[in-house]
Amino acid sequence: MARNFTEIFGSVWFAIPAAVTVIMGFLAINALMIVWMERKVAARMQRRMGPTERGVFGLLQTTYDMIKLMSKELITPRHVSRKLYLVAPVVLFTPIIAICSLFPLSENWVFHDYDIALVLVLAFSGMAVVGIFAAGWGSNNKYSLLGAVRSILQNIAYEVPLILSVLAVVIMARTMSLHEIVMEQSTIPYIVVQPLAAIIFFIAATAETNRAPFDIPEAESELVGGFHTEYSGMRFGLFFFAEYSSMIIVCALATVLFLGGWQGPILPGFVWFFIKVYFLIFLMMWFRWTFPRLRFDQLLRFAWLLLVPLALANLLVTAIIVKLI
Amino acid sequence: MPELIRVGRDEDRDTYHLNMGPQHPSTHGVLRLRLHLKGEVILSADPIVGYSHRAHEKMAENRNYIQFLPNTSRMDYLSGMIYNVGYCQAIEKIIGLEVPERAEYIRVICCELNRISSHLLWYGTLLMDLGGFTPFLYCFEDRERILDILDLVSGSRLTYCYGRFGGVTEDVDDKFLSETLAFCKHLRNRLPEYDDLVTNNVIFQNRCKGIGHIDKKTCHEFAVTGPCQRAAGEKRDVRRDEPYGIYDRFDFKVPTRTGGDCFDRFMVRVEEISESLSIVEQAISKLPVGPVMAPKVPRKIAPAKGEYYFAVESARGHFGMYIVSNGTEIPERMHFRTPSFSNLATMRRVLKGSTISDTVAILGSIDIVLPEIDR
Amino acid sequence: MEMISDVYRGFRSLLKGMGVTIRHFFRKPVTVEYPRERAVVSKVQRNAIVLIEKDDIGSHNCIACLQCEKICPSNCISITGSRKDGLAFKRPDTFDLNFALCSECGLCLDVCPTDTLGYSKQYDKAGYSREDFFYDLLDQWKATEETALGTLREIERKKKEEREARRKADAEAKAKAKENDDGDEKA
Amino acid sequence: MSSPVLDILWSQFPHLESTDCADTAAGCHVSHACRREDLVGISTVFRESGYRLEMLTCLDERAGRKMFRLVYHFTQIDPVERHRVLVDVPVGEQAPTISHLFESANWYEREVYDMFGVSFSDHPDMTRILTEEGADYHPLLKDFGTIDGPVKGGDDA
Repeated sequence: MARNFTEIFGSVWFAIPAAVTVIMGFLAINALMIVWMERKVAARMQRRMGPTERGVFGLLQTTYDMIKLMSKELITPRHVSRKLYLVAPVVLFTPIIAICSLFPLSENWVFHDYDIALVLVLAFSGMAVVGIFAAGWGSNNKYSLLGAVRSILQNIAYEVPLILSVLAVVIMARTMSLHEIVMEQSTIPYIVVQPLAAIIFFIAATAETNRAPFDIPEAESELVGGFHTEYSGMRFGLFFFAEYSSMIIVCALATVLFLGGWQGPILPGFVWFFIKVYFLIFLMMWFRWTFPRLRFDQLLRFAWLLLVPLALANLLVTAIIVKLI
Repeated sequence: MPELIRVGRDEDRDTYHLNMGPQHPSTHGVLRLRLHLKGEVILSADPIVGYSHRAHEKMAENRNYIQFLPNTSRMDYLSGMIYNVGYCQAIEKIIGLEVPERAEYIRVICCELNRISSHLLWYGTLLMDLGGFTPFLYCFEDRERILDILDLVSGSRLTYCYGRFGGVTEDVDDKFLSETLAFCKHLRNRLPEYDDLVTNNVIFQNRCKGIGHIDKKTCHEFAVTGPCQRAAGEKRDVRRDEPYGIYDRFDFKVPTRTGGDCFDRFMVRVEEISESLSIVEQAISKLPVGPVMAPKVPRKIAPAKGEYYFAVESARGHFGMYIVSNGTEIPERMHFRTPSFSNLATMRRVLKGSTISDTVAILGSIDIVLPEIDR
Repeated sequence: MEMISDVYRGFRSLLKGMGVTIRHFFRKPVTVEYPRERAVVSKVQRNAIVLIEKDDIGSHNCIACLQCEKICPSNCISITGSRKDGLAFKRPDTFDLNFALCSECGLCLDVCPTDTLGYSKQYDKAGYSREDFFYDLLDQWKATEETALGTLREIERKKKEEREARRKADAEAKAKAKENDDGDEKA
Repeated sequence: MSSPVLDILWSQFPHLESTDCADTAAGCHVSHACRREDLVGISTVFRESGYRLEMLTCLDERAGRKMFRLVYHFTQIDPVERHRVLVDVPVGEQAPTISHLFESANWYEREVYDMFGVSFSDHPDMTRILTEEGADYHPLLKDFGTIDGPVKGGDDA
């Protein structure tokens, strides 16, 4: 598809902004949908109504909210470290756009399919923590700083099991191209043969996106807002947007790695892809609205003492079996 | 206080002060905790109260005994009925006023419902502090039913002024009784669901077990009362030890635990909910017919000169009223010994060595109501 | 081994919790959609006080005795009253309530000697300033005040007649009794 | 009323004037009037006998007796036994602190200082607790006054 963009615009310098716009639009629409869905799911689990006023079932409510956020005055507190404070939301958001260009939505729908797409995805998703730390440090606020520090520790702890569980898939598929990984799963999805890796991946991914019960960096009952305490208006909106976009990304990655991507009977590929992604997103919401938050040291202990050994063992067993077969 | 916002002085570069509150999501009102931290570990904690001081004791000296009635439920707005009725019972005891049987039973029903509603709110807010939002709304849903029931007789939903010297303002009707019984049944079915969602949840247990120990010694030194004291293993309940009203006629257990940590306090309160339910059911089954107001209530309430003390068990512990009368209609002095005041004071000792995450759990588990501390 | 069983139990408890929330997910919401649905208000719901109509008068029966003004802990009631021609009791000229101060304790209802105070049923009054909560309780009775005064005078006149009649009857009875006594003495 | 703690108290503090009020509405079993210098000793006895300081407050009796009166409630939990100890503090003088004996006294004494201006000697942190820092008033003093005067019912109802 990237090639198509270049053909349409004639030059790669026009094609890149166009592609970014398309991705932003895609993310925006999905994020708005997910925010709406989150509010509806939360409401129904708590026996409430959720948004009902704007649009059918309140579907336009989140759009109104976004317009409100955009129209708000951008406040820069006087005590912040200006450069870091301003650059942080952008640093957080840029890698997300890059990652999005790598996902195969269906057999032919992909911006660019690299051989090492998986490495890129993991590398870019690791960059998010830089943005979070910049926000926390630049805000010059103790709560933000605590949030940022917690965020870094958490990300370091959960990158490891995340990558280890992904490696098991890579060993089985013998490729790092997302497109080929999906193609490998044409008979059975990897969740059947790699259930442990799938579970570890999903838990680590939930922690990676700072979603409850791992929302320790922004725990609002402890750290008020964590790293984004000092942000308001659309700058806060970007953090919010980034959180939901990274939800889409990890769920899309899980779909590609374990659920067989776009593959499925009868319906067209991208429909299957979205069904799977949205199911995983629902699962994440279900977690969030059921569990209390873990404490920081428990979270680390859980990662280092349970997830990492399990993922290593899983990897070892996978490697041995693959070798033997 | 410039000292508070400076990070790291030369002598202790890696420690800092953090003001938690007065505007903070989990300080339950306007409490400020001045924390001295090293990383996330608390070196010392100092609760600072008084942000909602309304001088109820001063107000009491400027009005007569009857006019003080609406103030009582505003001290602790979560167990307003208990405070209100307790104040009535204190004055009745002082002036020797007999209360009709039916009114006594109605008071017990309403007070226990109020206690359940207070515990439910505490349940929800503790879970919210721990990051679980859904149990909070489940508790509010059930609490809402209690408020509706109390609204049926008292006409208010939060700051009740239902008790009067010599009885209560309104008689209960069949609708009240049937709704109360239905609610008791509903909540009994509901509690196992709470257990599944919260009590047995491994994350919740890990968050609560082994933190915030308030042991017997601390209880003793700080005069801690209520569920916090019972969680430490001291079997003390004003309703049982110094029965007031007609509490000696009911059969109820005083739940105790031994550990004194957050989880024990949690379990004590959960068990208290079911004990209160049983008291409500007993009271309804025994409810006699008759008037709800004493036939002869003196128009002028002027207790004999002297000092009086009367205590009731509020949802948070020992609520004592110290009343000094000079023989006129205006009290000379009223002092209120409120439970949260003593319970919160323990935080200076208990919070030491815990982390910020534990702080919110510990604060949530002792169940403070700031207006009651500040009075 | 112990660790494995711990992990198993932990995950089971988490799944149980998820079971609870998903059960609620499929139940009906309990929300009362307020502006569209009205909440059912208790019969004794406390609210701003109003002067309630007495059937025999066709208006309120406030006698401006100032009992409620005196008992009010928040000083939110102020009444002035004056004597009207042909009435035994006073009648209020102004009856103002500062609802912003009211704490809904209901003490004023307790002391009212004519039981003419009641609670308003409007529970969702909102306003932009304090002045919006200064209520003139006599407002709704202004139009009927003249007729009410007439009725009251009528009642008062009837009562007076009754009293006169009773006094007359008493006097007659007394006189009769005296006559009888005299008669007895004579006899 | 007999209690082991009473025997100790009476033997050690001959100046103690005790009144039995177990059967009255007073709400305590024994009421003691004690001298200021005996207070710490009496508190120590209560502490060693397993009592807790349940309540501490003050009365402004400057108008009549030219004194402040401190009211301590010591309570034993099992069986319930409550002792009221009354201590007179002349205006302008300090009361002895018992916060080293009972931790609960720390905040109670701060409250008394805040509300009445009666300060306690050797208290670790004699600052205001409920009203604002640096205020120049003590609100529960009888001559503090009110903003808009007493409520009407207080006058003549």
